[in-house]
Order: sequence, then C-alpha cells, then structure tokens
Amino acid sequence: MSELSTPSNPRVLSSMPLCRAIGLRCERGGRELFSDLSFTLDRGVMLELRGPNGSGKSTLLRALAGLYPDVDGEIDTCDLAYFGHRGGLSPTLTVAENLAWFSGLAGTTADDVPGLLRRVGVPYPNRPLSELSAGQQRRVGLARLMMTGERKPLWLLDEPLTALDSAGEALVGELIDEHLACGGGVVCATHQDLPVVPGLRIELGH
Amino acid sequence: MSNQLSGLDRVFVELGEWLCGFGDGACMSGYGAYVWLSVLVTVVAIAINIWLPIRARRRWLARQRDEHELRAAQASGDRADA
Amino acid sequence: MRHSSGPACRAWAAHRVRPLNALVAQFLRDWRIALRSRHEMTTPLMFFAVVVMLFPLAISPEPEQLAAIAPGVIWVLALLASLLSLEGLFKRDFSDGSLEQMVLSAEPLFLAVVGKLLAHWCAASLPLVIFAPIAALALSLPLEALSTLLASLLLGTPTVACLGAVGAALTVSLGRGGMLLALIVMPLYIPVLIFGTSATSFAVAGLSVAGPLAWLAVLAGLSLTLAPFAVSAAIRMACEE
Amino acid sequence: MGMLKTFWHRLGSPPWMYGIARPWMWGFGVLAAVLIPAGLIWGLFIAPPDYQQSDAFRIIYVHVPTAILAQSCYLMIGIAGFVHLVWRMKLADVVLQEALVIGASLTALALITGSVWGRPMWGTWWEWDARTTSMLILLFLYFGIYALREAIPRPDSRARASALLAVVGLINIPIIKYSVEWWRTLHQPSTFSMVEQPKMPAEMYLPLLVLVLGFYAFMGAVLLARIRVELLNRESGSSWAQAEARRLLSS
Repeated sequence: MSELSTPSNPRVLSSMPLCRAIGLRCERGGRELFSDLSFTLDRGVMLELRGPNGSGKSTLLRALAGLYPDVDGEIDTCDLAYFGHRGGLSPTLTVAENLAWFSGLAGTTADDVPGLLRRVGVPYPNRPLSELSAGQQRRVGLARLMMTGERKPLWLLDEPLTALDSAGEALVGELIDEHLACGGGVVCATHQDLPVVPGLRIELGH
Repeated sequence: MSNQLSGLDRVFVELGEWLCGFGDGACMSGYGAYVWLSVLVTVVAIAINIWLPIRARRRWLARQRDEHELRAAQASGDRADA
Repeated sequence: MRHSSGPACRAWAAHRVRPLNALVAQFLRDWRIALRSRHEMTTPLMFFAVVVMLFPLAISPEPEQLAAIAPGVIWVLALLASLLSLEGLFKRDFSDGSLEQMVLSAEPLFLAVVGKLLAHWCAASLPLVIFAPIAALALSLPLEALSTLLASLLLGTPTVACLGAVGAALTVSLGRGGMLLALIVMPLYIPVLIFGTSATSFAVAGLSVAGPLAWLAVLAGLSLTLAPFAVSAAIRMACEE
Repeated sequence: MGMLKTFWHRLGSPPWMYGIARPWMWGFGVLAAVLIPAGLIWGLFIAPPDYQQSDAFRIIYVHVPTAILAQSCYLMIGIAGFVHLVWRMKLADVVLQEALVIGASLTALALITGSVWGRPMWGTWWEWDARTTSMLILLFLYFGIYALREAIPRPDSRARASALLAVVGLINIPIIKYSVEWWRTLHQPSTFSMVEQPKMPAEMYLPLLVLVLGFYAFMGAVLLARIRVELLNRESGSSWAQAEARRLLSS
C-alpha cells in the first residue's frame, strides 16, 4: 500500500474540480426527477444527496458514473468508483480473489490485502464470498473502494450505510475522512446521517 | 419441365395455357403463369408498402382527433362546473 | 448528455502498474469462476455427446454415410453447444453488478473484455475440441481427417466465441434472451461453419486443406481484434439501465 | 463546410426533417410512378426474349430490382446504425426502424420471385444457388435486428442495441457473401446460374436499369413517408406535432 497516498503524506494535487455538473435535467416515466441541477465538487469535499425514495438520488449517481445516459445537461468527471446496491462481487470467488480482480481492473497492485481486510473487519481472505453475511460483503466492498482510492479520486456511494452495524458506520466515516484528506471527493446518497459533515448538500424530490 | 407434374405444376401449366388464350403478350411462350405471378406478387407488395404509412398516418390523426375532443369536452366540462 | 473523464486527475493516474494487468486479472477471475461452477463447462459437453449419438440412430449406422455427414454434424453441434455456454457468459456478472465494475474500471474495458473472451474460450470451446475426436470416432470419420478437424475447431472457435459474445452482450439485459441470441448469432456463424466443414471434408477427400484453414485463421484474427470493441459497446449499453 | 454542418445539425431536429421530407417524398413518388410502369411495360412486352430461356427470363425485371433494393436497404440500415452509435441522432434510429420493415419485405419479395423464376429454369422451386442462399441469410439478418428491437422495452437502449447489431451485421455481410459463393463453387457448380448471365444486350438491359431506378425512387418515397409518420408518433406531445394535428384536423 506504499504507493497509496496515506494521511501521513497527502501529495500535492492540482486544484481542478473532481466533478462538474451543469444544468442536469432528468425525466423518468413521465415524471421530472430534477431539473437545472448544477454543482462543482472540488477536492476534499463531500456532497450529500438527500430526498425520499424515488426522488432520483440513485439515478443522479448513476448519471454521474456515466451509467445512465438519459440525463440532459453536461457532466465532466474524472476516474470514479461506484459503490451501488449491487456489490459487484462474485459469490463463487473468495474475498482475496475478488480484490485481486478489482486491483487488476483499477491497474493498481494489491499487496497488503490481509491488512486491508483487517482494517475493514473481514479478516478471512480465503473464504468464499457466499459464506459472508450481507454486512461483511458490504465491508469487502469498502475494502475495494479503499484499494482503488488512488486511481479513482471520486467516490459515488449509494446508501453506503445499509446492512452495516454501528461499527461499520464509524468505519465508513473514517474511510470518507481519509479519502477527503487525501484530496479525493465523495458524492453520497443516503437516508441516515453520516458521521461526516458534508461540504455540500442537495435536496431532491421536494 | 419434369414430366410427372406435381399438383402445383399442373396448375401452372393449365394457367399458362389459359393465359395463352389472350395472345402471346400474356402467353410469354408458355411461361406466362410464372412471369405474371411474380409481377402480381411484386405489385401487391408495392401496394402494401405504400398503404402502410397512409394507414399509420390516418391512425395518428384519429388519435389526435380523439384527444382533441377529449380536451374540448373537459374544457367545456370545467366551464360548466365553474 | 456529454460525459467525459476530464483532465482533473491526471496527477492521480501517475503510477500505472502493468498495462495487461486488467486482462490477466479478468482472465484469472473468469477462469476460476468457470472451474468453480463446473456444471457450466460440462453441460455443453453432455449436450454435444448426446446429440452426436442421435445421428447414427436417426440416419444410418453405415460408416460411409456417417463419414459423409460427420464434419457437418460435429461443426453444427459445436456451434449449438457454444450457444448454451454463451447464455451465462454475462448473465451472472450483470445480476451481481460485476459488469458495472468492469465498465467503470480505470483500465480500458477492451482489455477486460479480451480477458473474459479468452477465459470463455478456454472454459467452453477447449473441452469441445478435446471431446471432438471421440465424436469423430463415433461418426466413423476417417482418422487422417481428425487432425484437420481439430485444427479447424481450434481456429474456428475463437470466432464463434467472439461473435457469440457480441450477441450475448446485446441480450444480457433481457430476461429470456436464449432464442433471440440464437437468431442473432447463427447468421454470423455461417462463414465459420462453411470453412470449418469444408476443411474437414477436404481432408476426408484427401485434398489440400490450406485454403479453408487459412480462411478460418483470417476470421479468427478479424473477430479477435474487432469483436471486443463491439462487446464493450454492448456491455456499456447493458449497464445503462 | 458551414452549410454541411448546419444541414447535419438540422437533421437532428424533427420538425425541420418533417417539413423537408414532404417535397422529396412526393418527388420520389412521382418518379417511381413514372419509371416502374414504364420499365415493366418495356421489359415485359417490348424487350426481345432471351435466346436460352425465352420469355421466362422476364421475371428478372421484377426479381433483380428487388434483390438490389434489399441489399442496399441493409446497407442503409448499417449506415444509420453507425450514425446513431457515433452521433446519437434520433433520426438515424427512425430511419433504421422504418428501413428495416421495407428491407425485410423486399428481401422476402426477392426470394419469392427468385424461386418462381427458378421453377421454369432449374425445375425446382428452391435451388441452393449462391445468390438465393445469401438472400435468405440476409432475411435472417433482418429478422435478427427486428427480433432484438421487439425484445428490448426501453426506446433508447433498443435504438443503440439494434444500431450496434446493424453495424456488426453490415461488417459480416461481405464475409458471408464470399463464403457462400466459395461454398457454392465447392459443390457441383450448377449448369446455369443467375450469376454468369451472358452480357445482356442493351435493349434487354435498359428496362432493367429503368426499373432499378424506379424501385430506388419507390423505396425513397415510402421510407420518407414512414419517417414522417414515425416522427409524428414519437413527437406527438411536442408543439410542432400538435400544430400539424390542428392544421390537418381543421382542413
């Protein structure tokens, strides 16, 4: 993990914003979810999306990730990691194999996997994912986020606190703080309050 | 042509002879049945291809007319209530 | 909507490790999954074996008649068996969200797709090629034609895998895409089928097999370079739900 | 260059396309209404009979134009698919959807007239000749795109998926045609096949040319007509479509 920038040596980073959205408008099923939505996410800032179910939080996140093209307006982001409802982990593989696959996709090395897994509280690298509980699988997803944090400065989190116990929520807070300290950015859609004070907040669906 | 004529071929042969009754233009030295069948099929296909957009256009217009009347009825309904 | 990865974070992408890391990682991942869910490798083989058995019963046990149809039967069954294994190629990844992570990978999607195609080829087509001699013996194909049959299968199945992957990626977001996949992909398989069967029947007839095999190699080269782009585009579409 | 760019940009806006398509549609329609009957009469009655097949060969005046049209329709679908994939133009998707139906019907028509022509010539209703076989494969390519479009509910993913399949199909067509012809020469080359037609004398060839042009004009007219109706259907909520509806309802 030596290459990964750790809180001890945050590297000097360009001041370009991580994500810029101009005049976003989205209509789904004939209903307008949001319109004329613009924001700029700079480094070290967290944007929190609030709003009732079906207010377009996940749609906006997927649009930022480039996974939902039906949004008018302009989006300009850098490499990003998307942490959605579907964990993106394959149950037949072991935890270590899943992480090895992700590090390959992100083009980074994953040498200190046991340390990473201990950090997120799932210290069983060789256990198949299907044997882990939903909360543990979410924690492995968090380990994935941490591992690719270097290559993907922008994190898009879709209700990260689901299926996590109180220790898990504290863990999420720590990870977000570290990521922001390293000059990353976070866009988080959530219902519960996060242990991190958001720099920006957007209400949807009112 | 093959001598033991299947049912279909016999139809074509008889059709050919019948067509020859109308002069050599229709007879086409015995092959009239085949030529005129393919021309007929092509003309029918052309006609269908022309007719489809016209029908679609009529259907769209009918739908617009219904919506139009619906809106007009509602408008007059609202006026009546007001 | 205009979506582009801006220059904002060039500073971050400084330390690329090994460019082929994504391809190898994806290959290993899919190869392990294929090994773990062994039934997905054996089902197409069982199908291949059972249907090969049907032909002598249906047509005739005489070796001459069987030898005449053997190349065609083996190749058609190889295509049909590939359809069975294609069904699950993206379905699992689509449902558990791995496909999204592939699309969002920092490394180009093209590399991951090539890795996945190679793994699919090893898991689905190689067993067929290994099993083909037994089917050839069952259909009393002359032994001197066996090597050509294997060569044609080895050269033809990459094209089958690549074109099939395009069809599978297009129909992954549909619930029951099975028949649709066959309808989309079969016309594209025709050149491979023609050159594959004729290579083997040339060998049976003792003619030189260089021509058809060369054509199979051309098709394999073409599809290995072009198909991953089509598959990547199709995967992005599937994820945009 | 500016003019081309504005033309390209305007293609994207349905009302402009709906307006400009009207004169072109009528122009092509009139052209086809003149050329096709003239070509048919010229071909069927005036042109001299073929020395080998006598009058049976006159079916080519109907079969060849539809075969040519079927293939150029697929070419247009491939190009429309490419344009939609690259520039995400809605009009390209409308063109693809409408040309699909016309192309499939023309391919089926070519197969029917081809087999009717086969009967007097080869004595069989269906002959695995190189051209009829590749025409049949083309028909399945059409069905493949049509089935894919029917299977995908969401309009824009349906548009992009069928656009990609159209491009992939277009790239594969030359390979398929070549391999079918190669396969055809492999097995006993048929004594007389449509391909090695003896060079046709002018008075036989000209009516064919007239008919091919007539069929192109016919396809242009029908395609533009269908595009206009489809634009109305897709944009019936928009202001220009409502204005058009009012205009038509009042007249």
